Amino acid sequence: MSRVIGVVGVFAHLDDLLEAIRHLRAGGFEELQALSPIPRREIDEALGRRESPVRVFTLVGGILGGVTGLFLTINTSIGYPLITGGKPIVSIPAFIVITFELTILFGALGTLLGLLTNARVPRLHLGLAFDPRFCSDRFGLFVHCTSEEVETASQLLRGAGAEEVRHVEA
Amino acid sequence: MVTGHQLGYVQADRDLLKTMEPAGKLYYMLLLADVVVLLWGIYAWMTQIYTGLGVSGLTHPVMWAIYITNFVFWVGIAHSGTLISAILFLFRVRWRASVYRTAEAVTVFALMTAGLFPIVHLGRPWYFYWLLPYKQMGGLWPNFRSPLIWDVFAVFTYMIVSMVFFFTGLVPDMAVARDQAKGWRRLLYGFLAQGWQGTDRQWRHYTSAYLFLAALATPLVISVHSVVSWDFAMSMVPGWHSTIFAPYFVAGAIHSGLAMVITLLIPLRRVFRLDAYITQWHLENLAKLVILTGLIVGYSYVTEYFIAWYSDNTFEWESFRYRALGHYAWAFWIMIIFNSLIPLLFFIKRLRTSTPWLFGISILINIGMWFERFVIIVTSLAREYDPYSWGLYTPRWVDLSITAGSFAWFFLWFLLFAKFLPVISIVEVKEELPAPLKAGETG
Amino acid sequence: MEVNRRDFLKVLSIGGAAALTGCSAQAPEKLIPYLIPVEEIIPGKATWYATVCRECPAGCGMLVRTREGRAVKVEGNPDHPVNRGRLCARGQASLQGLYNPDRIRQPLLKDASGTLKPVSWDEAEAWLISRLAELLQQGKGVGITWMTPHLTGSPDRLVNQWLKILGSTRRLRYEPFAYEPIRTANRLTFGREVIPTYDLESSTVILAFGADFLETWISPVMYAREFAAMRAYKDGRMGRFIFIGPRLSLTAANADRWISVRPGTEGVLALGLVGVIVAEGLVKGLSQDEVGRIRALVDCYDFKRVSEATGVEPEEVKRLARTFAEGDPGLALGGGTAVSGPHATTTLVAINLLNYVAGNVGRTVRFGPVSTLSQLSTYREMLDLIQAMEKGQVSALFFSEVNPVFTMPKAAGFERALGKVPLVVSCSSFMDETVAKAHLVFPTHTPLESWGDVEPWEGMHGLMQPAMQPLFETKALGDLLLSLAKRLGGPPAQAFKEESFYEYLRARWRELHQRLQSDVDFETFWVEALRRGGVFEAIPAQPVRLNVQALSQVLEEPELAGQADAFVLLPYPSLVHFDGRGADRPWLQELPDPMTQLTWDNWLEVHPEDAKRHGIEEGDLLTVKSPDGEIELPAHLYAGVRPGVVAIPIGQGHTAFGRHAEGRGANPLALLPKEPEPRSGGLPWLSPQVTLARTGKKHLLASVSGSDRQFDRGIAQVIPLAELQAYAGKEPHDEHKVLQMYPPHEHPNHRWGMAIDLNACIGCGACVTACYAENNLAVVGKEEVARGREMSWIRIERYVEGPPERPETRFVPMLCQHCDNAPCEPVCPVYATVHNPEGLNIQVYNRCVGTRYCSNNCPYKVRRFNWFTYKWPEPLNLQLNPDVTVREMGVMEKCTFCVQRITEGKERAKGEGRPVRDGDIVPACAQACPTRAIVFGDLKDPESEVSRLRQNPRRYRVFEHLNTQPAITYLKRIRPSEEA
Amino acid sequence: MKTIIIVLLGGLLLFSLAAFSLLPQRGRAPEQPIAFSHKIHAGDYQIPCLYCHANARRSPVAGIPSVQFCMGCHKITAADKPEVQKLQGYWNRKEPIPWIRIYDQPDFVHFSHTPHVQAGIACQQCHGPIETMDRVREAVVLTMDRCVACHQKRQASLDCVTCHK
Repeated sequence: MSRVIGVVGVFAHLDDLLEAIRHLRAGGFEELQALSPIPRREIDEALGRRESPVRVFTLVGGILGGVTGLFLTINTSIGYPLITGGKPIVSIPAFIVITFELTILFGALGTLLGLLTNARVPRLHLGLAFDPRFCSDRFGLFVHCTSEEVETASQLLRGAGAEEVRHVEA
Repeated sequence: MVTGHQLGYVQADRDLLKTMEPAGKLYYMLLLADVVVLLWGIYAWMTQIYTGLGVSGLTHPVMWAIYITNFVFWVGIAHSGTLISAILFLFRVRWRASVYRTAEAVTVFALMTAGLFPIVHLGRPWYFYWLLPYKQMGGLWPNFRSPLIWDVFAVFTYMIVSMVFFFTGLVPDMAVARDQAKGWRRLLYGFLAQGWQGTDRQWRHYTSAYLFLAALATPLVISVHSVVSWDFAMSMVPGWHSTIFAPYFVAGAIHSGLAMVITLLIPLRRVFRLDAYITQWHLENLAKLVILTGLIVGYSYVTEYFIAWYSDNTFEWESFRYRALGHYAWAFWIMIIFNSLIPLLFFIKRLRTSTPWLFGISILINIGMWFERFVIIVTSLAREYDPYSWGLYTPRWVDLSITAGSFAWFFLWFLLFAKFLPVISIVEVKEELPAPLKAGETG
Repeated sequence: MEVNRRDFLKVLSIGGAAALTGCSAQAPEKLIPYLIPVEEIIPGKATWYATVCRECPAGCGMLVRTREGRAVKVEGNPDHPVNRGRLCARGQASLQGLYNPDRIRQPLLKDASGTLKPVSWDEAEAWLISRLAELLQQGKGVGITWMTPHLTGSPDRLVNQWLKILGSTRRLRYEPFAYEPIRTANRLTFGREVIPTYDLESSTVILAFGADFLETWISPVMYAREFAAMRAYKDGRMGRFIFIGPRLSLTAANADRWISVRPGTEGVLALGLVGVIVAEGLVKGLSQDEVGRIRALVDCYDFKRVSEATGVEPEEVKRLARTFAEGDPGLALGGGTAVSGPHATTTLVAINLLNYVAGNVGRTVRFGPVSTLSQLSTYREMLDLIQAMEKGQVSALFFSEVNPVFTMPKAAGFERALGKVPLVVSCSSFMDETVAKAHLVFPTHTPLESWGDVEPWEGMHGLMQPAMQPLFETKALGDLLLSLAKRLGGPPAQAFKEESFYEYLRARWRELHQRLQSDVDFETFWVEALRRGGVFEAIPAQPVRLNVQALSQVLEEPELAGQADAFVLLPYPSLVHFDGRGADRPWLQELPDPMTQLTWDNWLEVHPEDAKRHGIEEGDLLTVKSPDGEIELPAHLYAGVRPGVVAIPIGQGHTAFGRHAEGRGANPLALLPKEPEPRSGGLPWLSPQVTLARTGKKHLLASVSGSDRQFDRGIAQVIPLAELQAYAGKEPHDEHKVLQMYPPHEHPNHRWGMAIDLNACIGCGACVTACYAENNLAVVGKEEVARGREMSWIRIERYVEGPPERPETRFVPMLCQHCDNAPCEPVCPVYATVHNPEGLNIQVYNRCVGTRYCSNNCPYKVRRFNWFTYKWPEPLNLQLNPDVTVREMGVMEKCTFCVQRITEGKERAKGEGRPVRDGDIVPACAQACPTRAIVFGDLKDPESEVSRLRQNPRRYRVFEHLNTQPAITYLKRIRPSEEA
Repeated sequence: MKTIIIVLLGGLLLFSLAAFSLLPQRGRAPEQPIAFSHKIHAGDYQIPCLYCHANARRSPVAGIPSVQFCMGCHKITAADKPEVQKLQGYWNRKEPIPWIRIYDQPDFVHFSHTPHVQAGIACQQCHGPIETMDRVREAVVLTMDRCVACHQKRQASLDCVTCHK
């Protein structure tokens, strides 16, 4: 028992894809997913996506790293006070290096976390709309729609120059 | 810019994935030779662990010698990868696309090699984990004032970030490979692709994350070799205790790293017939960067001597006099000539556009940069404050074997990389190609 | 009870071996209780026993520290008048005699094939008894001969008595350095054939003609102490010291001036000085008549002729004479191999005359108490013995702890003659070249296991007691003699009432008790003597007069027969190996020779100019040839030998003296002639002419020195005397003020510190060996030393300043400076080295991972790394101090200021409910120092000696500009005024 | 992929097993040559610890009483018990008793009983409820953590060389 959940169009040309997006959005289709072998800003713009929130993860990670660095160095030094080289127990200049490195480390890990959570990777199964060609030389546009809307969407896709239109069934 | 014959996406896929096809006899012979050297190095290391560091040539007062030389050398090699992949990315330098994957791989493998040496050089390597930040016996933590702990943090962070960067960059390519591979390779690439499909959502977050990783990696790479240089500069050893060490080391690291990338790219390009992707133009750009770093390094050498002379400090001046004229003068002159004089040959366009010259000079720079670290470490320690404790270092078979083993270790990974991963980023090459438009124009 | 103590020891030796593995996971150990507790021994606590050092004939008093019944450290006995608590490196190493891995562990009997095979004590004694009985039956008892080293007191008496009972009087007390010329010269000049007391301390000028009194001559520890007292700066003055001899020895290096005269002309110079003193009317305390007669004697030695003969500038001769005559009193010393040429006696007579005219005899040269070394057999007596042996007059030869095969010139033929003796019996703790030739070998106790008494100077009765139970199946020499007498039966058995040597000893001490202290009961006297290490009588000096007549025949002009291209050979007793008996002690092998800085070897010192002329380079293996023999030795270029002279240290070149001694260099005695010096019958050490030829081979010499010069780095500093006098109470300079990034940290209770007086340090190395003993320092061997991996926590850096013709040697003991701002600490990633609240820079061995960063960052380079897990060949491991960790491979170590002693001192003070007092805690180096150059104490206590020394105008700290704030303050060596 | 994981996990397991086996054993209670019971002596008869381990007061080492000391009582007391007869056997053979050590410190540690006894630390603090034990068991594992915790609590010295030699 399969149910149609959308339709995917395969494009050979980037401008065709962009046109298809514009047509579909104009046609009231908002649940669109573009698939492309390379990243293109135009696609995001056409789809009207907002700026990625990954940078917030980076910022939070970085701040967390810095605080961890300072806390780690200062707290452990006070916890077991040992004098070395006549320096005070809390030798901030020496601790800056650790703080800096942890800022970077946590920032990078935060970024990675941001990427993984936002981009929904890793995933075990590829999407139903996926076609290996999308990683090679073809662009795809997956229109999420009900079975009633399939024909309209297909029309629009073809109209924009899709080489191939395929129904996606769940 | 990728030039040559008319390239399309499919062509690029085909050309670049071809490097991953089953290897020939030459490859396996290389691999075998490499593994033999590696095993010999491991045997030497085991001997050292079992018998004690005394089997190496290390002695009083030269307590650090070629193990730390190797450490600094390999960390330095790592730097060019990040420079090319992160800094040039931020500056939107277009020629990076074809070379950055290899450079990044060099970074990761060089760090994997460098990371061994702090352990190799320990007197009791079985306690290396005491350097890690965790609560130890009696509630004691490591000493965060020690530059060696800074090193642990810096190198560890660098290793993690480089790997994240490397694998992140690899993911879309892995998707390409996955889709074209069969059997266990499909499984492997499928795993590495992590379910990549190239959706707009994935791409949007991916480009953002990649940008931030590059932005983080840039200060990181500068900090790492600065921290490594502080291993020396924070001490009070004449010849080490100098404020110019951080920039001097960073420049030196990039210098050696670029040379290593050239050294590796040239055979790679030839073996895999990638002339269309790694063109003379790419190599020339690398050579131009080498001129820059070579000039900085040469300037640093002069500055060091100037400071030593101008400070009128007996200890400092003796250290530098000894460098140029003492027992290790040969190493010093190798360093001066190979690192700062020979790269000036790249000012001649004919030489920097000639592959054999490029290859030869890049190897000389590698040698020169290795000796730079050797000279800094060994000559300074050999002549410190107390003349009664002056001494010499002569390497013995164990030190040399472990050093050889470390090169084998690095090349083992590089050989595997060359055969199992795309040595040129497919996606970024595609990005550089004209986008396919209906009008057939550049997008 | 004895058996149990032994068992306990056995168990301990196993425990000790387990302890060596150090930081490894522990296996269940056994805990062995005493069957019956030994009162003195509390496990975990040290017990001390007073005894006497027998490493050389000087007879210093020693205290032995024992733990759980084993000796772990020896120190000087403060109550003993010879050394007053100090001890030299050789004395420290007596422990390695006790625990030497090559000790003879059971009796050995030579079988038909000529190899020594182990036998039981019973068999050995029975075998000997039957042979002796046979001899006695044949009436050959008169030919039984005993040869011992310098023995005094009860053991000496017992040997003589034993010999007499068997019908013989053939007895030799053999020492290679028997001071025959001194004794003969004293007989000729003053009518007493003795070695007198030399009072260095009260002298204001010392002139030494070849006498290496800081190294090996007569009683070096005593003389070093007196010398340091004489040299100390008091009331604007310090004593002066001039050394005359062909080689810059350690003693010469401590002089204001080293005057290198033509070899063999020291006597001429002395007579020249006498001439100047007489001519200028500087004579003290003599009658006009006597002066006149002396003038007649020395008339021919006018200073110009003397200058020609000796090579000393004429003005210099005059100046020297005036300087010496200014002495109030002065002291001229003569002796040592450097002046023991063919005219040794003449030289010594001249020196006696010099002392006499300067009014020193009776003041600084006193005939009473005299040295018991005066009783030593002469070299000529040894030659007579050899002749007797050759003729078959010696029916049996007994040895104990002497090695004439090694220490007599090969040309004398002792070894060959030994083959003619039908019965050779050796009683020895160690195998050596002579023991190897014996038919029967009895293993004896080492001095640390023995009862005995030693009288180095008249009236100075040092008492020896065993510090521990014997380690092996050995016997004391006295017990062996008594046992043999008992087994012989008949008169010999009846002659001795005593069952053991212990009883024999006590019997003699009863006599002493009667004579000295009959007011207390004997047991009290005995226990007190054991506690103090002996009883010490004051023996008054006896007046002597000069016998002028006798002198006139003696004073002919000395000369050395020269031969073109030949060198004068100067063999000299090594500071560390003496006559060779120290060569099997690893500590001594590893202790660098102070002047050459070489270890584990023997070499030929040749002047760089001579070397250049002959194309000789450092380390070239040379053939050294004399009319009497030939050896091969590596060359060491040394500006401290006079051109035309080559010098070889005595003591190496052993062929059968254990693993540490064998196969190192060559023995220079192979080059010496047989004939004795005619007047004294002593061995003419200086006589032969040698030629050198390169073999073309190279030899590795293991030097510990990275540089002879300090390149104006201010490590070893001096202050001219005049400058010091100008300060007189004023502050010399302000403390170096530096801008600090951080405030100084607090030391709540103590701040340990040290002061090292370079004016007192003579560079002898006693501190180095003391440190090895106290802190379980590993001995690494020649190859590792050559690599720079010696483990010494304290080293004596030797620097040479000034022009080569007038070298100024400076010694600096260098050890961890315990810096307040220690550069080693912040670089350690794991807090293995940190600053403790008492100002110590501590090293936590088991925390160390071995990055060696601390060593790189130490400007003083005093940190040592364990390149391997070093091994102590059994039973040397039994010496290990249980209070100090034995470090394993891969760990950094360094001076701790003897933290175990600090802990012990604090715990003791706490137990006694009082604060720690100045002087409670003395690190091993400071304790051993013969000149007390090292002072340790609490810098927080303003009254402590170290705090006061820190205010001394001579103070400085090494590399002050680095702002490491060391806890060690050095006091500059005082450079005397340029004149004289 | 799975193979790699299995290999990795297996390796980790082997490594931890090896590491664990190398660690000193804890809580040991080996059989002693004589089944001496602290429960009877210290527990039932309430003999003070320092009566037998007298050196604890004056020496770093608490020590074990000599065989002679044991015999002081056991010549008569409980002379019929088999374990006491074992003791007498040792005494008659003039052999020391090879007790098996339970509490020990590594070579690099300086520990002295004296200051601890003087400070009034109960023996049980470090040796556990020894008066209840028939056979001595390592009831307390003497690690550095434990030493430091107590020193911190009692404000005793935290200087490294107090314990490290």
